[in-house]
Amino acid sequence: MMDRLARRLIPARPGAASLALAGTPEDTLEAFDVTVHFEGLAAVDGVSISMRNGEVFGLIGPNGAGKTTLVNAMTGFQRPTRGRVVLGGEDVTGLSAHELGRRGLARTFQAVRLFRDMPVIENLEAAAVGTGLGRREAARRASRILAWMRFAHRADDWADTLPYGDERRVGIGRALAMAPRFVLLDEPAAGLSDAECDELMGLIAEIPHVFGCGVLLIEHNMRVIMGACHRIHVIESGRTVAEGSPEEIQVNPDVLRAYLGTKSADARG
Amino acid sequence: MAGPGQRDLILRLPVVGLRVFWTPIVLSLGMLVIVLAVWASGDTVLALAVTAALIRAVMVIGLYIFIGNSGVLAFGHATFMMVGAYGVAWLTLRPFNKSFALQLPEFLAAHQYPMLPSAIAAALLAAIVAFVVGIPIMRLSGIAAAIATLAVLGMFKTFYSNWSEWTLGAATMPGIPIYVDMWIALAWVVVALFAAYIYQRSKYGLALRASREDEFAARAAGINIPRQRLVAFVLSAFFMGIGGVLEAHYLGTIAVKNFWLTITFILLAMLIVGGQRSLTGALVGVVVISTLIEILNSLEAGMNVGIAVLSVPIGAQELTIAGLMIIILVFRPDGIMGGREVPWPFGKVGRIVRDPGAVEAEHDPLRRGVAQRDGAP
Amino acid sequence: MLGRFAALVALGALVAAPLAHQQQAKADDHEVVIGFAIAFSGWMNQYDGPPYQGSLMAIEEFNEQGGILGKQIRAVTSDTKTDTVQGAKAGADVVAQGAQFMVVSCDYDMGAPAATVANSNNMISISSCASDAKMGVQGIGPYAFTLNTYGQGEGAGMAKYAYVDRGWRKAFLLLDASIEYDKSICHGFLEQWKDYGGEVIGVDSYMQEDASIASQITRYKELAAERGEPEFLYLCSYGAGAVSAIRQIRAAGIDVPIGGGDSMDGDYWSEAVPGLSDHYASSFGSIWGDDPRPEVNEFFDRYRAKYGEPETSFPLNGYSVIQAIKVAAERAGSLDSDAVLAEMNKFDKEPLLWGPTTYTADTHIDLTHVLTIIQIQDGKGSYAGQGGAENPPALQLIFPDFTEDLYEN
Amino acid sequence: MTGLVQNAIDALALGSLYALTALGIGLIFGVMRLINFAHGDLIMIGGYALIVPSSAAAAVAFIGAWPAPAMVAAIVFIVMLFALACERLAFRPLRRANPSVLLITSFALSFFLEHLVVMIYGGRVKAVSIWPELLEVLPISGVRIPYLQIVTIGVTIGLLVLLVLFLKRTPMGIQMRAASEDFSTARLLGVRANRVIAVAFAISGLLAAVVSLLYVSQVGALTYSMGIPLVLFAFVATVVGGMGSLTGAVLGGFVVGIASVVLQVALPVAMRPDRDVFVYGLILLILLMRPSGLVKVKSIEEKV
Repeated sequence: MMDRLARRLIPARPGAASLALAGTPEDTLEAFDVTVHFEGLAAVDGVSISMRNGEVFGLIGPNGAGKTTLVNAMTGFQRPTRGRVVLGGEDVTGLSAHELGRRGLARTFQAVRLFRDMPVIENLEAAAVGTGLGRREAARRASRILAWMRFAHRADDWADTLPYGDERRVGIGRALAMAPRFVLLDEPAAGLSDAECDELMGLIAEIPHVFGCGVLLIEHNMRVIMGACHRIHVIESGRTVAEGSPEEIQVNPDVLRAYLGTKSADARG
Repeated sequence: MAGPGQRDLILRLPVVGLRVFWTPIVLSLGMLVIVLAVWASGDTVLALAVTAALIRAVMVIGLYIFIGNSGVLAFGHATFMMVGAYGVAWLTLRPFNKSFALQLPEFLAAHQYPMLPSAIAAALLAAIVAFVVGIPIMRLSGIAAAIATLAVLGMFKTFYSNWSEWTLGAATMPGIPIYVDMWIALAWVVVALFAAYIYQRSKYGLALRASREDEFAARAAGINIPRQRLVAFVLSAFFMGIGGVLEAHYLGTIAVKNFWLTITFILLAMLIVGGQRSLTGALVGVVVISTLIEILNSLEAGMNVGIAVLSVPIGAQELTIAGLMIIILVFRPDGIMGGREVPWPFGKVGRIVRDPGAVEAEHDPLRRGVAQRDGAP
Repeated sequence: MLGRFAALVALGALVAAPLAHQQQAKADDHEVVIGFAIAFSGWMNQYDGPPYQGSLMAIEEFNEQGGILGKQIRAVTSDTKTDTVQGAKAGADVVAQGAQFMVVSCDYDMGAPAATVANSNNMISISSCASDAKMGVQGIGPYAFTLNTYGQGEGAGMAKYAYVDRGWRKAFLLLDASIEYDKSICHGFLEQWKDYGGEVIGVDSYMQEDASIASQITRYKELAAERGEPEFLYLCSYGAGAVSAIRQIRAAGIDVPIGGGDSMDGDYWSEAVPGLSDHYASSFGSIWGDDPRPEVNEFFDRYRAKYGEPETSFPLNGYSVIQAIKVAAERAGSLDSDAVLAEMNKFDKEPLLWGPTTYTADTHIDLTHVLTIIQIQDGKGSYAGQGGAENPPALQLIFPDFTEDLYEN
Repeated sequence: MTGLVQNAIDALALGSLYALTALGIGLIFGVMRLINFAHGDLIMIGGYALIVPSSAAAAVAFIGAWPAPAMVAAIVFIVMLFALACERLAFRPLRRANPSVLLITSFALSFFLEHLVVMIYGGRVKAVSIWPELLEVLPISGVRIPYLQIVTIGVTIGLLVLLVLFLKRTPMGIQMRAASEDFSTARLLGVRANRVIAVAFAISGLLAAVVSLLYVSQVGALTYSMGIPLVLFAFVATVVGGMGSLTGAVLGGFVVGIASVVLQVALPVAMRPDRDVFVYGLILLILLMRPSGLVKVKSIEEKV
C-alpha cells in the first residue's frame, strides 16, 4: 500500500534502476571519522554517523558545533580533511556536490537559497531536472510534490514573493523533487511559528514513507527533533557527544551538560 | 484520461501553444509591425537602419542566451561574431576577390558556396570555437569568467589581425556579397527568438537559470553548472556567429577591429538597459537604444517636424545616448523590463495544466490516506 | 508598467520615424549632386574634414566657372560618425538624397562600407586619400576609386628619397603592427631598399596602443652596437602611437633621421617632441608655401584666407576629387556613371591639383604617383624633396601576403 | 647582462603604470563592487586638462606650461573633481544595483567622457610635452635608464606606502577597509557610506591623475581613447591579482606589465605582433589555475 502510494507520487525515473535511486530499504548513508579543518582548527573532528533508509535521523548540537560543516562535508560542499563518506556502500568522499545530488543525496540550506527569480514550481522542476529528468516528467513530479505539501495553489508565484515559512517549505519540496535516497534538512524550522512547526513536523515524519528515503535533520527546535526523529546524534565543538533514541538523549547527562547547559533558551522542548 | 478529456486537450492545443510561445510570438509580431511600417514608407535609408538594428537584435539575443540565463557576464562574445563573419566570407566571397588577397586552401579559394548553408556553417564554426574555449572557461564564475572571455577575445582579435593569409590582417575585407535586407534580418530575429525561448524553457535552460539564482542550491540539486553553462555558451555563440554573418552580408565588408570593445559595449548596454534576465528585455533594449540613436541622428542632420527644423549639434548623439542610458539604469536598475517576459493577457485561458492529476490530488484525501497508514502500525 | 510604456513609445517612434525621413530630394536636371558620406564627428572627422574643405573650395570655384557640363554642383552630406555600420547608412543616405557621385572617407577601412553601397548602386565613389588598392576594382568593385598612391608605393618613395637623394645606406625598420597601412609602407620601403642594395640592420614591431617602446629601443641599441649605427629609421605607424614612439626614440638619445608615411603629414604634432629635427614624411604637397608647384602654394594661400592655417596637405586631394569628376564628366559629355567611369579609367598623367594621376580599367589607385617628401627641422615643417615608386609593380604584387618576408631580416 | 637589467627596469616601469591604474580600479571595487571602466577616461582627462580646450590641430599647452608643483596640483584637482562628479551623478544613485549594471554604467560614462572630449578637442592626436628632461637617460655605463622610469617606479612605491599608511593608520582608512570587508556590517557600525565612497573616488582620482602625468610625459601625445588600453590591462590585472585585494591589484599590475615586456623581448620578431595572444593566454592560464586570483580575498567568496 505504502509502496504503491510512493510510486504514484514519484513516477519511475528513466534509468532509475541503473542509478538505484530511492527506495531500497537496506540503503545507507554513512560518515566515517569525518574531520574538517579550517586553517588548522577542527570544525568537525572525527565524527561518524550511520543512517538507513526510512529513518529520520536527528543531528543536534549548540551553535557552532559543526553540524552544517558536517552536512557540507557529506554533500560535497566541503572536502573533508580526513574520513570517508559512504553512500549505499559506495565511497563518495570528495565527489562534487552535483555528482552527489545525482546519486541521490539532497539537502536544504539554513539560508533556504531558493531560486528567487523563478516561480515556485520551477524551483522544484529545476531540482528534478538536475537529477536527469526530462522537462515533462519534472513538471509532473514537481506538481505532485506541491500537491502533497498542499502548496499547489502557489505553484506559479515567484519565489521571492513568498513569506518566510513558505520559503522553507519550498526549500524542502525542492530537495524532495530530486527523488533523493537521503535528504539532509538544515534547520528547516528556524524562524517558524509553533503552528508552522507542527505542520512541518508532520511533513517530515511522512517523508521517509512517501518518498522512500532517509532524512537527516539538523534542528535547534527540540520539539521538532523529539517529535520527528527516530535516532539522534549530538555533537559539540565538532566532536560526538552521544547518540541514541529521543528518550535516551533527553536523559543523557553529557547532552544536558553540553547542550542544554549552553543553549538552554533554545532547547526548551 | 478518458476520451472526452483527450478531445478537450486537442481542442485546447492551439491555445496552449499560443500561451506557451506567447513571448516569442508577440515579440516577433512586434518586429514584423516595425518592418512592415518601414517597408510601407519606402524609405531606403530607414530600412537600412532597421536592418542594422535587427542584426543587432540577433546578436543581443545571442548574448542573452548566455548572460541572461547564466547570470555570468561575458565580454568575449564579439569573438564568435568575428569567427562567424570571417567564416562566411571564406565561403561566399567570389573566387576573383579571394585570388587577390587571400591564400585559402583549394576548396575555399576556388568556390563560392550558397548563402544559407554557408551562414549556418560559419555559425557552427563559431559554436565549435565556443565549445573548445568554453570547456575550461565555464568552470570559472563571476568576474573571473567575464575576464576569461575577454582574454579569449583579446587572443582571437590579435590573432586574426595578424593572420594575413586568411583575414587580410587588420585591413577591411571587402567584396562580400550583400543580400541581407530587413526581411532576412527579421527572419533570423524570429529564429533566434524562438530558439532562445525554447532553450530557456527546456530542462537545460531551467537548470542554468537555477544556477544563476543560486549556485550552491543548484549544485545541491544535482545541476552540473559548468556543463549547463557550456550548453548555453555554445548556443549563444551560434547566434553571435549568425549576427556576424548577417553583418558581413549587410555591409559587404568586415574588419577585425569592428569586433572589439565598441560592439561588445553596445550589445551589453542594449541587453542590460532592456533587462538582462528576460528575452523580452533583450529585444526591448535593442529597440529602445536603436530608436534613440536613429532619432538623435535625424536630429543631428536636422529633423523636419512640420513647423520647424529641429537640430542638435553634431556629436550630441553619443553624449545623449550615454546620458540616457545612465538615466534609464538609475530609474530601472533591473532594466526596462525588470526581468519579466511579455505577460499573458487572457487570464486563465489556455493555462498549462502541468499534471491534471495534481490538481485533483490537492483536493484528494491523499494526506489523510498517508495519515491513516501512519496510524496503522 | 514603465517597461511596457517605454516599449510602446519606442515602437511608436520607429513607426513615426519614416515621416521625418520623407524629405528626400532628387537631383533635378540643372545640377550635379555630389554626396559626401564622410565623418563629421568622431576621430575620423580630423582626416575627413580638411579634404572636405578642399572639395568645397573646388565646388565653389567650378560653380563660378559654370559648374560641370553647365550644371551647378551641389554637395549633400551624411555623417558616418566614424563607424562602419553608420558608414553604410550614410552611403545609402546620400544616394537617397539624389547623389550622382559619392565621396567617401579618407581611409580604406572607414570608407569601405559607403563605397560598397555606391558600388552596388553603380555609382562612382572616390576616397580622397585611402592608400589601399582594395579601394578599387579588386576590393570594393569597379566603381570605387581612391585619390592616393598605394601604401607600398609610399614606402618605396621614401626609400628612394633616403637612398638616392640623401645617400643613406643602413636602415632600421620599426613597425606598428596594428593596422595594414603600417605593414604596407614598411613592406614597400623594404623591397625598394633591398633593390637599391641598402642594408637593413633590423626590424622590430610594437603596437599602436603600447604604453612604452622601451624594449624596442633597447633592441635598437643592441643592433646598432652590433651592426653599426643606422643612418635612417623608417617608422611605420600613425597617430598617437607614432608621436609617442618618436618622443621616446629621441629621448633615448637616438638622433637618426626618422621617416614616416603620409599619416605624419604636417607639423602640428611636433610639439610632442621639443626641438624635433630630421623627421621626414610623405605628403601630397608642402603647406608652408615652399612647394615647387606654384599652383599648390596658390591653393594654400586661398585655403588660408578661407579656413585659416592648413594642418595637412590633404585639402589638395579634396579639391582634386571634384576636379577628377569634372574632367571625366566633361570628357564623357554625360553624368552617366558608366560613361564617366570609362573616362576616369583612361586618366593618364591627368594633371590634377595634387599631381598627375593615372588610372586604368583595373587599377583605381595611382600606382605611379610621386609624393612630396616634407621634413621637420627644429619643430618646423618644410619641403624636402620628392619620392615615388620607381617601377609600379604588377597588380598582383600589391596584394601578396608580405608579413613573413618583412621579418626575414 | 646589461640588457637584462635594462629589460627588468622597462618591465618594472610599465608594471608600475598598470599597478597604479589597477589600484585605482581595485579601490573602488573594494568599497562598492564597481569595476570602474571610466577610470581610464579620468586618466585621459588628466592629459587633456594640460592643454587649451580647442579643436585646432596644434595643441597649446595651458596648465601644461605651469611650473611643476602648480601643474601637478591643478591636474590632481581637476581629475579628482571629475572622479567625484562621476560618483555623485552616476554611481551614487545606483549603489544598490547589481555589479553588471554598475559596470555598464561605467561603460556609458566612459563613452560620454570620450565623446565629450572629441566634441571639444576634436579627434586628432594632440601633442603635449611635459617634463621632456625626464626622458633623458641616467648616465650609468651600458644601461639606458631614463629618469622617468626611476620616477615612475619611485612614485608608485611612494604612493603605495602612503596608501597603506592611510588605510592602516587613519580613521577614514580603517573605515574604508571595514567597508571593503563587509559594507552592510560596516554601516551598522557607523561607517558613513557616502563619505567613505566619496573618499575612495577621490583617491582613485588622485591615482588617475598621477598615472596621467607619468603616462603623458612618456608618450607626449593625447587621444580621446588613450585610457582604454591602460584600463583594460589594469582591469585584467585586478582580476588576476584577486578582486577586492589592493595587494592583489598591485601584484596583478606588475604581472601583466612584466609579462608584456618579457614576451616582447622573448618572442621571435616575426611573432611579436602576436604578442598579445600570449599575454591574454597567460592571463587565461592564471585564471584557470587560480580562479580567485593570486591573492584570495575572503569577503569576496561566498559561504554556504
